[in-house]
Amino acid sequence: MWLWNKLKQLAISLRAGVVTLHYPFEPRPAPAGFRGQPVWDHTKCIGCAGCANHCPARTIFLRDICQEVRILLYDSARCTYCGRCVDLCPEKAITMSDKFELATDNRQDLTQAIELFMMTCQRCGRCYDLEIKNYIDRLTLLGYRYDSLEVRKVIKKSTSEFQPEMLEKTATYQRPERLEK
Amino acid sequence: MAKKEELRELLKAELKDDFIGEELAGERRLFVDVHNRALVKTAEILMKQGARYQVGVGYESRKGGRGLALVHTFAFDNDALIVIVRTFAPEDNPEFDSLTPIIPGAGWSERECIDLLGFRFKNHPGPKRLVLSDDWPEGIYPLRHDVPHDLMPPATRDVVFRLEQPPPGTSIVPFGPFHSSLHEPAHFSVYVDGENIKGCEYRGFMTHRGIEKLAQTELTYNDVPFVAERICGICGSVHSVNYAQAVEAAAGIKISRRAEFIRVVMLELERLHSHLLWLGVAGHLIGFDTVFMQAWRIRERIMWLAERLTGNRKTYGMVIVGGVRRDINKEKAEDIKQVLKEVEREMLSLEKAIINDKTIHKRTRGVGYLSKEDALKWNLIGPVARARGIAIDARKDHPYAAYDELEFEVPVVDYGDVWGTLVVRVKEVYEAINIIRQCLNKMPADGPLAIDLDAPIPSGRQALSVVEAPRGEAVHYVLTGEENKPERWRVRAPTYANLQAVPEMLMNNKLADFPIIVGSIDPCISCTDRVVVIEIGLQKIKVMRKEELETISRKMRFEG
Amino acid sequence: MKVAAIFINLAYFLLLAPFLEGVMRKLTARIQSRQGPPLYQPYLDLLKLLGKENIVSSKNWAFRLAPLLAFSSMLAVVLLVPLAGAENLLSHSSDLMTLIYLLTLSGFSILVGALASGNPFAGVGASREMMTIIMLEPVLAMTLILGAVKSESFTISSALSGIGRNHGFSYFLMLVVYLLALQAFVSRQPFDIPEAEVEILEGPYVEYSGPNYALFRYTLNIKRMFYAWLFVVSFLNFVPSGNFWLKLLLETAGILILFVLISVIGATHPRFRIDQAIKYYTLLVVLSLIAIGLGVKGW
Amino acid sequence: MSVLAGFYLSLLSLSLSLITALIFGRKPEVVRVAGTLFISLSCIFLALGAISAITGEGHPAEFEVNLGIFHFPILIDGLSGLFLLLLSILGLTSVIYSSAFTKKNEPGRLQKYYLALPVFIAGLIGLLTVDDLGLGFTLSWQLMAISSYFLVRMGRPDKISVRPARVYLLFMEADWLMIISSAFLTKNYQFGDSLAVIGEKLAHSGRIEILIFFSLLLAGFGLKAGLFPLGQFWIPGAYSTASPPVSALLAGILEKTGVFGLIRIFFFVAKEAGANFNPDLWGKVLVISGTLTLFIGTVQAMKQSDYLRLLGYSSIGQVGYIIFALGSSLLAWNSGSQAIRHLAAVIFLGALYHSLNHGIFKSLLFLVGGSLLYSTGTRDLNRLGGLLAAMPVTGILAALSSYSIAGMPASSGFVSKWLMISGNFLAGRNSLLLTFSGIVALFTAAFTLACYVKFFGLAFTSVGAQWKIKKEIKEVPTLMLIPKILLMLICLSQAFMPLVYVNLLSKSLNHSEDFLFSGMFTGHNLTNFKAEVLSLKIFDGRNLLAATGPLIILLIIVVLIFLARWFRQSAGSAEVTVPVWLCGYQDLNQDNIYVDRNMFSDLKKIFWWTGGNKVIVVDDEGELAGCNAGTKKDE
Repeated sequence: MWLWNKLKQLAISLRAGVVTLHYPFEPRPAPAGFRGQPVWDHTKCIGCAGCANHCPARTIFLRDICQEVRILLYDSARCTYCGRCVDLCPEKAITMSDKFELATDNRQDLTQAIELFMMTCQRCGRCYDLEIKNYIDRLTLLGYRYDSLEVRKVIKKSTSEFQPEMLEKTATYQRPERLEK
Repeated sequence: MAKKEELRELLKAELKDDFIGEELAGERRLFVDVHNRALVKTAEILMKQGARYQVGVGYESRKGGRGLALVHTFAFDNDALIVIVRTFAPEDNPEFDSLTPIIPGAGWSERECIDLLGFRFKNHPGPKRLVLSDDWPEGIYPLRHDVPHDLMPPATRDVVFRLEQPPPGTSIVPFGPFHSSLHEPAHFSVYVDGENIKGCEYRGFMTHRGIEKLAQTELTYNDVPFVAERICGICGSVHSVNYAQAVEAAAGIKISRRAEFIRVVMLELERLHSHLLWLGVAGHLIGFDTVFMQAWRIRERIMWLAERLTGNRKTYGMVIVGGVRRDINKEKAEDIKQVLKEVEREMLSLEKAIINDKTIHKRTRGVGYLSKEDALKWNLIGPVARARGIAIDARKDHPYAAYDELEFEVPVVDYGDVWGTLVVRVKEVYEAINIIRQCLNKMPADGPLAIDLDAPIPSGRQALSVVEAPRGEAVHYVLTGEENKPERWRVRAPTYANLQAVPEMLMNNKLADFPIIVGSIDPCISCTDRVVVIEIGLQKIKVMRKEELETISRKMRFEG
Repeated sequence: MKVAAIFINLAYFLLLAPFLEGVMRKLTARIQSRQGPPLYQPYLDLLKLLGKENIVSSKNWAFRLAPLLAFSSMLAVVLLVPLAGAENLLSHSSDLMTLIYLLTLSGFSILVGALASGNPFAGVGASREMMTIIMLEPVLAMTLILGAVKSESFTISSALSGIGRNHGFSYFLMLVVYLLALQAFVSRQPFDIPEAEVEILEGPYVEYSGPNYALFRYTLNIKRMFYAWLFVVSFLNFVPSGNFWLKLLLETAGILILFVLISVIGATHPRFRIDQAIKYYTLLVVLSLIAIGLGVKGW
Repeated sequence: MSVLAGFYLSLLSLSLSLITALIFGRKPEVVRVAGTLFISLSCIFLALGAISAITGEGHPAEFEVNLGIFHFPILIDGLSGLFLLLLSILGLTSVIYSSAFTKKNEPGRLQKYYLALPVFIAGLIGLLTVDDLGLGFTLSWQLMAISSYFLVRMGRPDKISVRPARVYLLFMEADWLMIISSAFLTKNYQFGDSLAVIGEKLAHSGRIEILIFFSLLLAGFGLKAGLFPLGQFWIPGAYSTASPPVSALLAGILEKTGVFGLIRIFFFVAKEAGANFNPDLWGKVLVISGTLTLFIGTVQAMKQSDYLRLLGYSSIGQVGYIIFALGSSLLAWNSGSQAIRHLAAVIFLGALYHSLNHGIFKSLLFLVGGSLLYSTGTRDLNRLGGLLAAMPVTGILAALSSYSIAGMPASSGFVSKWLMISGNFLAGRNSLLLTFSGIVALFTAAFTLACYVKFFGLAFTSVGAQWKIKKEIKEVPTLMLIPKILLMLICLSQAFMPLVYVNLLSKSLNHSEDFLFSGMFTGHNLTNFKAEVLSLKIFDGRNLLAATGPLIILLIIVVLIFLARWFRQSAGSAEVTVPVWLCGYQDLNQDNIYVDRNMFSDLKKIFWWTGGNKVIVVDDEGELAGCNAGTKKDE
C-alpha cells in the first residue's frame, strides 16, 4: 500500500519530466496580449494627459516646461501594468509591449520621458492646456464616467509632483525628430 | 423575502423608539439604523434568529452632522439575506457597546475601529492595538477625515507592543514576521511546554497599506478596482469583483450578463489556481516538497492560461465598475477547455497518489481539530468551515454574478482537522472546473463587455457585496461619497475571520504542526491587513546599499 | 602504505562528500520535475559560505568551538575506518566503541553549539537532535556489534566484515533495520526533524552562518557519505578483497546507488513529527535487538 | 610511611579537628581554619597510608582492635587502600572547598558542620577498614550515618532539609539492620567474626542460608550504592539538600563504600564460600539489577530540572554501570574458558576504574554545582544560562567533567566504560543477557550525554541567568577553584594515562588476599593476551605509544580541529557580532528562551514509566517549584 502510493507519486513525477526552464539562457516569449511595460509613441501622442489623469498608480506625469514644450514622464518603478492608459489613449499612442524583464541597477532605465512640442493657441497665446481645452472630450471610454472639470480640480494632480531632476537624458528619452524632407 | 419582512417587523417591535430608520436596497439586503443604546440588543435578536456575524465597519460621515457611525453586518445564510445594522455616536463621545462578549468574532473589527477611528467600546475584553504599528502616536486616527492620507509620523524606537506573559510553565517561541512557514509578515507568539503548544498570541497587520484610506481620499471609483485587485496576491479578482459589485449595487447599475459570466470564469480560474497553490504549500509545510512542486506544476498551466486571457499571470485587471475589460471569445474558450481537460486529468492522478498516502494522513489527521460548535462560535468561513461540517458558501447562499444560473456542489466534510480542509479543497478544484465549463457553455453570445456610466453615482448610499473567495467569503462594504469616490470602503478578507480562531486550533497541538495548522486556513495576511503605504508621488526613492540595509534592519530592531 | 592510507581516507571523504550532495539535489530536483542545480553546486556553496561574514550571536567559546569539534570528530571517524578493506596506521588505536562515541561526539558538538546560541529555535532543534541521537545510536551500535558478535572481535575492520560473514536471519534483519534507519542517519525526509526548515528554521544551525555553517554543512555531507559507506562495506561486502582501487571503485558505486535510494525516499515523504519518529525508532531498536539476539544464537 | 602509621595519624588529626571544633565553638574563624587544616592533614596521612597499602609494603595490615571486652578485626589490604586513597583525595578537596563555601554559615551551624565532618570521614575510614559484620561495622556505620544525617540536615538553613535528612537516616538504619542481620543469620556465626571467617562458615551452610545471606547483603550494600529501586528513595533528596561539598563526599565515596561492600562480598567472601557460592546466579542478578539501575537512574536524571538532583540521579546510573560490570565479570569468570576469564578480569578492572573515575568526576560535578549554587543561589536549571562569561573557570571545569562523565572519547569516562562495555561484549558474545545488557549500557551512554548536554548547555552556554537571577554573578573564590582544578587534573590523568591507573589497580588487587580473581592481575598475565583480543592496547606497558591510546585519539581530534580552524579561516572572512535572531519581532528575553523543562519533552513522555517524573526544585528563596516532566497523556 505504502509502496504502491510512493510508486504512483514517482510515476507522476517522472511522467511529467523536467518542466522548469533553463530560464535566463532559454527565454520564454510572452503570449499575445501580454501586458508588459507600456511604450509611448511620441509621434502619435497629443499630450492630452488622459493617461496621466487616470493612471490608478499615478505613474505618469505631465508638465509644461516652457511655452511650447510639454514633457510626459512615465515611471515604471511603481507601474502596476494594468493597461488602463492603453485603454484610454484617444490616439492609440500607447501600446503594452511584451517586455517584462525590467530589473536594473539604474533607476533611469525605468523611466520614459517624451518631449512634446505643443501648439500655441492662436487666441490666448498659450499652448493647449488640458485644464482648459479638454481633449478628453474626444475619448470614448467604456465603463468610464469621466469627471466634470470641477470635480477634477479637486482630485490631486499627479502633475504637481513632477520633478525636473527626473528628466535626465536616457536611452528611453524620446523627442521629436526633424522630419526629413 | 418573507424573512426580510419578518425581521424588519421583529426589529421594529422589539426596539421601538430605538429603531431609527431603514434604507431602501435590493431584496437580499436589509439596512437598518438603530440607536446606539440598542446595538447589543439588536445583535442578540439577530443572533437568536440564526445570524452569522460578518464584519464591523466604522466611519466618519463627511456630512449630515451625524458624527461617527458603526456598522455591523449579519448574514442569514439560509435565507440569502444580509442585515446591515448601523448606529451613530457623536464626534465628541464615540462610545459604543462592544459585541465581542457575545460574538467573539467581532473582536478584531472593534479593535480596528479603536485604532483607526478612535472609537471606544464598553466591555471589550482586550482592547489592544490591532492595526496600527507599534510606534504610531496615540490620538491620531488615520481614517478620520482630518488626517491626510500621506501622513507619516516620525518613527520612534523605544515603543514596544506589550505582548502577553506566557502562562506559567511555558515559554515563548516567536514565529514571524520573518519565518519560513509564514509567507507574509505576521507574528505569532507561541507558548510551548516542551513541544506542545499551550496557546498563542497574534500580532499582525504588519503590512497595513492604508488602501481603504487611499480609496477614500485619492482614487476615483474606477481607479479602485485596480488597487483592490492588489489587496491580495492570490485572490485579486475576488476583491475587484466584490468592489465593483458593491459600487454597482449602490449606484443601481445592472451590468451585462456576458460580463457577469466572464467575471465568474475569472473567479473560478482563481479558485482553481489558489487551491492548487494551497495544496503545494501544504505539502511544503509538512516537508513534502514533491507535492509542492507537482501541484505547482499543474497550477502553472492555469497561470499561463490566465496570461493568455488577460495579459498577466495574476493581476488580471479584468474588472471595472460596469463590466469587464477583455472578452473571452470562441478561440479563448477553446483554449480554456483544453487547459481544463489537462488540469483535470493531472489533478485526478495527483489526487489518487496522495489521498491514500498514510504518511500524509499522519501529519494532517486530527491536527488542528476544531469542533463544529467552536467553528460556529468563531464564525469560520470557507473551506475551513466546510471541513468542520458547516455548509456555507456565498455562491449558493448569497448568489451574485452568474452563480444563480450555475449548478454546482458545495463539498462539506466533518473531519474538523487539517485533512478535512485538504479534502474540501481538492473537491472544490473539480467543482471549479465544472463551473467554468458550464459558464463557457451558458454564456450569452453577445452583450456589451462594459456599460457606460452616464449619471453620477449618488452619494450617501450603502452597499454590501459578498464574494466567495477560495479562502471563504470576502465582504466589501461601500458607502458612496461625493466627488466621484467612495466615502467609506471596507474590505473584510476571509482570513480576517478565520485567523481569529487560529489560536484555538493550535491549542494542545505539537510545535511541528504549527505551520500546517496556520497554513490550513490558507492565510492571506495582506488581504487581512489590506493594507506598504502607497505614497503617491513620493519620489524620494533611494537605492539602498548593503550597509544601509543592514544598518536599518539591525539597528532599528536591536539598538533601540 | 599505512600512512598513505590515512590521506587516501581523508581525501576520499572530503572530496566526494559534497559531490554526493549534488547527486542528491539533482535527483530530488528531477523527482520534483525541476532542472535542479548542477552537480558541482555544493562545492560552490561551501566556497561561498567560506567567503561570507562569520556572524556570531553568542560571545561564549562553546559557540565557536562547536563547528570545529563537529567537523574534526566526523573526520576522525572517517580516518579510522578501513577504506576498501585497507587498514591504516590509526585503525589500530581505535575500536568500535571509539567509532560510536566519535560519531556521538559530532552530534554532541552540534548540540552544544545550538544551546550556546541561545536561540529558542536552536533549543527546539537541539532537543530533537538529542532525542534522535538517543534513539538512533543504539541502532548503529547494534549493527556494528552484530559484526563484533559474529567476528568475535571488537576491531573496526573485522567487525565490519563480520556482519556479512554468514547471511543468516540476523544479517537480513539487520540489513532491513539499517535501511529503515538510513533516512534518519542521513537526516533526510521523513526524518530531518531536528533541522525542519519550515518550523524551526534549520534548528541547531539557525544562528550559524558563513564559515561556521560551511563546517557544519561539510560535516553533514561527510556524515551522510559515511553512513552510506558503512552500509556498503558491512552489508554488501560480496567482493573478495583484491585490488585496492577496484574495491574502492565498487564501494563508490555502492554509495552512489544508496544515494539514489536516499534521494527517492527523501523526495516522496513528508517530514514526521518527533513523537511519531520516536515511536518508529523504538521499533527499529526492538528489531535490531532481535537481530542481535539471532546473531548471538548464531543464526 | 607504613599503612598503620597513616591510619592512626589520620584518625589522630581527625580527633584534633573534632576537639578544636568543640573548644572554639564561639570563634568561627578558628573552627574553620583548624578544621580545614586538621582534616586536610588527616587526608594526607590517609593517602600516604593508602598508597603503601596499595603498593603492598609488607603485607595487608590485619589486626584486631580491642576496646575492653569488645574487639573487632581490621583489614587494610590493597582494595581498601584504593578506596581509602579515593576517600583521602575527595576528603581533601571537599574540606578545602568547604572552607570557602561555609563562609556564609552562621557560627553555630559552622561549628556543627566541623563537628560532623571529621566524624563522617572517620566513619567512612572505618567502613573501608573494618573486616566484620558486627561491632566494628556497627560502630563505623553509625558514626557515618549519624554524622552524615546532621550534614545533610545542615545543608540548608531552613526546614526544607529536615525531611530528606530523616528519610536518609531512616534508610541508613534500615540498611544497617539488613547487613547486620545477614551475619546473624549465618550458621555458627560468632559475634566478631571477620569476613573471611564468615565466608568459611558459609562454605558449610545450606543453600537457603547462603541465598538469604547474599540477598540481604546485596540489598544492604545495594541500597547504599544506590541500586534500583532502593537508591531512588534517599539519594536524590539527600544529595540535593546537603551542602554540595558534602554531596560530593556522599556521591564520591559514600556510594562507593556500597560498591566496596559488594566487591568484598561477591569477590572475597564468595571465594571463601567456595562451591556453595553460585557465580552464575549472582552474576545474573548483579547484571540485571545493575543494568536496570544504570538505565533507570540515568533516564530519571534526564528529567530533572534541579541540577543537584540531576547529579544525584545520575550517580545512581553510574553506580549501575559499576554493578553491571561486576556482575558481568562474575558471569565471564564462570564461563570457564581461559580467554574469557581474562576478559572477566578486564571487566572487573573497568568496574574499579569506573569507581575511581566516578568518584573523581562526580565530586567535581558536585563542587561545580556547589559553585553554581554559591554564585547564583538557585538550583533551578530553568533559571540559569550563559554563566560561561561570568564564571569562566567553573565553566571549563563543568565542560570537561560533563565530557568525562558522558564517556566521550579521550576522557576518563570513556576509558572505564570502554573497558566495561567492550569487555562485556567480547565476553558475552554467546550470552544473550550479557549482549543485551551491554547494549542497554551503550544506549544509556546516550542518555548520560543528554543529561550533561542539558546541564552544561543550559547552565553555562545558553542565556537566561541575566534576567532570572537578581544578584550579580561572579566567579567563586580561589579556595573553591583549587580543589576543583585538582580533581580535574586527576580526571585528565585518568583519561590520558590509563596505564598508570591500570597498574595501580592491578597492584592493589595483587595485594588483596583471598580475591576471587587473584593471580589474574600480574602484569605478565595481562599483557600476554591483550594484544590478541583487544585492539586498544592500554595494558601494553612495553609499547609507549599504545599505552596512551586515548591520547592518540585526542591528538587526532586536536590536529583535525586545527585543520578545521584553518579551513574556517581560509577565506579570511570577518567576524561580525549580532544579537540573536528571533524572526524579527521579539528580542531575546526571559520569556522566549528555551529552558530546561522544554528539553526532551517527547522522550520524557515515552519514558514516563521509569518514574522520577515529578520535577521538584527547592529554591533557595524557599519556593517550591514543581511540575510534571512527563506524564502519559496531556491533560
